[in-house]
Amino acid sequence: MNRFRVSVHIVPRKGLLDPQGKAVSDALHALGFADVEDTRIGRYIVLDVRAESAAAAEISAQAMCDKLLANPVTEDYQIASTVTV
Amino acid sequence: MNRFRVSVHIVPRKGLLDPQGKAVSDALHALGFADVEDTRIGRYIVLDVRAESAAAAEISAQAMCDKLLANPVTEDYQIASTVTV
Amino acid sequence: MKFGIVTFPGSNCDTDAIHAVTDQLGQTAFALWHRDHDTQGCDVLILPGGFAYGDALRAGAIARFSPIMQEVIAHAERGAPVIGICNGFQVLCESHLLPGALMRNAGLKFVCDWVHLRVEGSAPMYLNGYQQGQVLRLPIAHGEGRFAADDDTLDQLEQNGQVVFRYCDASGNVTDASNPNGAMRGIAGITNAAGNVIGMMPHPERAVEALLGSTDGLPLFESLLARVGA
Amino acid sequence: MSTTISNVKPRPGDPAITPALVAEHGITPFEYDKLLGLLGREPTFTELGIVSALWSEHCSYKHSRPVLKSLPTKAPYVLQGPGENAGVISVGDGWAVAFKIESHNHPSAVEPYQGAATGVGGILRDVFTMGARPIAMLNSLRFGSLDTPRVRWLVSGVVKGIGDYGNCIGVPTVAGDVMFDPAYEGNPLVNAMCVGLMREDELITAKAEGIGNPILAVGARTGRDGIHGASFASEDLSAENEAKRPRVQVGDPFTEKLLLEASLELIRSGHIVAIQDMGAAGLTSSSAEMAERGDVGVVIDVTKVPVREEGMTPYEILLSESQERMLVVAKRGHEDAAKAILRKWELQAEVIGEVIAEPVYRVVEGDRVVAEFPGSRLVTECPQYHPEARESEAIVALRARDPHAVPERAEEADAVWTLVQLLSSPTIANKRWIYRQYDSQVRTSTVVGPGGADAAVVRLRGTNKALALKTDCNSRYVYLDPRMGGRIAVAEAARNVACTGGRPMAITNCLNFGNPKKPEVFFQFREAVHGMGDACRALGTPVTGGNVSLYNENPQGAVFPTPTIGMVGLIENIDHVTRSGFRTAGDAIVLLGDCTDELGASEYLSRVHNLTIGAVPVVDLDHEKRLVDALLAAIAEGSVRSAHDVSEGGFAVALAECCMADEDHVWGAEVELAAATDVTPRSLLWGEAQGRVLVSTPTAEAVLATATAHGIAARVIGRVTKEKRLIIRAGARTLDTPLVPLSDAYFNAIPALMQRAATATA
Ligand SMILES: Nc1ncnc2c1ncn2[C@@H]1O[C@H](COP(=O)(O)OP(=O)(O)O)[C@@H](O)[C@H]1O
Ligand SMILES: [Mg+2]
Repeated sequence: MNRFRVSVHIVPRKGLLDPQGKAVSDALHALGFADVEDTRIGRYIVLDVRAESAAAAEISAQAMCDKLLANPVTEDYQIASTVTV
Repeated sequence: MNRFRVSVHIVPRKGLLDPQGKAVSDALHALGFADVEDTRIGRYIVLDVRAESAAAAEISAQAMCDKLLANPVTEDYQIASTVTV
Repeated sequence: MKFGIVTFPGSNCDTDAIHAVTDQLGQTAFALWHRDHDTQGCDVLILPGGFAYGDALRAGAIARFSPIMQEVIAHAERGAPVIGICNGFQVLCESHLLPGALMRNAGLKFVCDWVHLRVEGSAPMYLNGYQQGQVLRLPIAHGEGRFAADDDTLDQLEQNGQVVFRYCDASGNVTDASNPNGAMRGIAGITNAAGNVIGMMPHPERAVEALLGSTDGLPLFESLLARVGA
Repeated sequence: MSTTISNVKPRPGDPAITPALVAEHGITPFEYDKLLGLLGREPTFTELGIVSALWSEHCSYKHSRPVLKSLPTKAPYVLQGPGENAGVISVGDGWAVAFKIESHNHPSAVEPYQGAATGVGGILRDVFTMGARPIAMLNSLRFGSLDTPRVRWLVSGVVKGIGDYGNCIGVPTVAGDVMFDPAYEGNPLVNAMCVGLMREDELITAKAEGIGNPILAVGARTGRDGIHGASFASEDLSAENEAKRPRVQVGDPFTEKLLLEASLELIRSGHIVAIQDMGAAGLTSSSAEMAERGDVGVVIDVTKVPVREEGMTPYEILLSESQERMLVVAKRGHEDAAKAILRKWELQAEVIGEVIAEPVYRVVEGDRVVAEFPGSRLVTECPQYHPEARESEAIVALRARDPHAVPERAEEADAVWTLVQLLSSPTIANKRWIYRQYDSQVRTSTVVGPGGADAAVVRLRGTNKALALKTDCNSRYVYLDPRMGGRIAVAEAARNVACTGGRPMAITNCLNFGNPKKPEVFFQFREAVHGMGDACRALGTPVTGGNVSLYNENPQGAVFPTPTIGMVGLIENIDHVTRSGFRTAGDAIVLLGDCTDELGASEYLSRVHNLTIGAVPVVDLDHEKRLVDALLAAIAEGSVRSAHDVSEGGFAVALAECCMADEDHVWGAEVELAAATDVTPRSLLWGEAQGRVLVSTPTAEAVLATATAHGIAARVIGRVTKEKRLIIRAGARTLDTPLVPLSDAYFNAIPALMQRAATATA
């Protein structure tokens, strides 16, 4: 078995209100970052997993997202990267 | 001006207690994901920024992190990717 | 004495602080608006509890940039008293008026409860009314109250007597079980080096009437009156 | 009766109105015919959407209204009864209290965190739109068994959602009730109650008035979230529905806090005539209802509504249930002043329409009329149903079973074992795991928060008075005997309020039932409401408002019928505030009321024998009224040190709770229950006979005399002891145990269960 580091991005589903993102956008504007058009805030999860292969690690990470890490009703997730560690 | 999507990872500084990561690890084990060795949880921020170039967008995003998005006492940040949108 | 109580959008303990100051201490309170640049000649500034800007990102992170904070910083730099309670403590740390940071509770849940606190440190402005080592009973109500700083900062805070309250049990022992949020070294409240800026997670303004269960918050304000009023 | 309306045209791209589309909108052929009659023509797609929302059960009460009319609603101190956003009563000295309870069951089943949070947000808006400042929140929760990971996921999410919203907005959550039973598997109940305070003359209602007055949309932008939430709440939660579930709504308590402050400032400013929450069915129902109450017409231009997403159709804008939005009717010429107040609170406000004389409800999209109905008839002429009611024979049979015929389990030879089972039953066990996540103290007026007494006590600053607040409903009783169960729910709430020194004043209620088209469900509904009415009349507590939540079913069947009562009581003198825990060793323990041989429907049968059977204890409403009076008199005399009613779990549980409810100290007790010999020890210890209260007192004679004077049986049964031991002699049986195993069971049960893994997927 090898060890893989799988990074996952979890973001509020499109169309849903993201109050946090909105508050941060407003704050950035107030701080003079006028060129920010949109801000979304999600979670970044790094999983260190033992698996036979990178593909197996990703499949396992996906199952974790479905079962626990992401809220199936309000969030979308995406495996961002998988590297051997 | 072009529009860039800059993604930022903000993670708890190494060595600091990450109770959320630990709770998620434990929950994953309880759910049968025995092969998870470690979990860390941070923030994933996606900024849509108008800028002259990708480099300019990144510089601007860095300034936002320094000023607001990351807490220098407890967090580290990293620009994960920059794409044109 | 004139107390200025800052209202950020999302503050919610501002009126409680005003009631404590006026009804229990018999002093004057001014409501200061976050957009103001004027502290109306107040002697003491209080940053109250609540969820300024919804605590988006991190508690206190956005409030720090409110216009009134420039005045709060100037007030603090003059050596005048500034009190940050709960969300106010978080704002003070984010503003670098106090060292360290307040992170999500180790238990990952919001906690509303009564805690015991041990009085220590050397901030006469706030502590004169207490005995060293005295055990207080005050309420807490927060989700991000785990005080954190690097070891050097913590050592320094302790050496300088800037740690003023620690979570403890009823007999004054600082234990893991009595620490409601996993704060490093059980720290519940600190001051700046000069001793005029204080930040604490527990709510002294909720403990000024016997009817509500405790008056252990009163001496904090009374110390201030005796000192600054004099 | 077709009118002159003819300028409504379908929008390009609208789907054709087919029977299938009509059915998809939950409109029956009968209702569609009625609609055609009202319009005199075929509706447009937009109109179909509007009607489906307004005629949904949630908005129209089409199955429940005739039954609700039987409830008593009047008292000299009732300032506003049912029909407004919240009920209002006077509490004297020019102060008035607005309060209301509401369900968010279906949204919480799908997304517990946001579902519960937005439920809290909605009920807060109902109260502050009356002009009252919210001063307390309560919550009444029902879940399946905590043994399943999915229920734990629901509990975690719901509690966090309630907490995060209330905490952020700065309204203390001070009381509630929770029950766990497999009957709620898949369909949890989440009821939130809000209580607000105002000066009597600040009362404002949601009545559109004044021809030419501008209508403003205030607060958050309108997005595509929650479209058709109202009709969704009016359907069974089947697997099929779950697939087509609408997008959930996301709450933003920070915006709500701003909205709260701005609304109260607006109301006091005199610039507006009416304000209403855009709740279920959003802009549609808020505008139609305001017009109906004011008996005027309105015109709304959807292009003026601030939206969050591009390309939203009138249909979507009208039916969106985006949170934290209000509809305001301003005085003509005052709109800028009103907007300035809103801007101060960083809120957006746009004029989106106008009050008109013509009795129509009209929606335009720029130049195009997209919907137009004849005046308020859309609201008033909603179809009403009188469904068939027939008691389920299966339930009749369950009720007829004799609990005494249930053999004891071997372990029960030791009564301590049974007591530990009951104290660790999540329904009885201490709820600290839950309410510790709620800020119960913000506003510095909570004299007794959750856990400290049978009801919460919130002082009215500036007066010597306080409110006593509690939600209650033993739904197992309602299931086995809806009429009796409905009565008991009110009686128990009244008892709890009286135990703290409060006079029961009025109730709000949330009627959580299954599908009313099923005769056995409608029977439960009708009987429970009648039972509630019986008790309200007997106790002098009118109903000032409430909420109906039907279709609480899943493929396994309906939930226990749950008419949650939210009671408001008034403590005239703050010195009379009374807690539930013993406070002084040596005090006499007095039992008010009688132990009768009633074991049916008990928590004991459920927990120890896994049975929901037997006759529900009989509640004598006249006795309950005298009990309340006796308690209040004894408390006013100063002879009561603590008071706690006997409810779930029966006498032994109540006594153990009295020993453990003092935050600073655990006490012991030694009592002798020499009841009439025909009462079995089992019923003595675990039976849930009604009308009983345990009082501790240094002056037992005075309590006995006062009780007797009120015609209430009372006797000294034992003493509070310093030694932490519970000793109960119940006829032939003695229970003798140190407190420690009891308090371990009571305080650790829920935390221990909640420590186990939780997950959304079963
Ligand atoms: N969901 C909840 N939120 C806040 N407080 C609660 C909740 N559930 C129960 N409590 C509190 O716990 C205590 C015991 O409640 P309960 O068992 O319903 O009492 P009783 O049996 O006297 O009706 C009360 O003070 C009640 O307000
Ligand atoms: Mg009770």
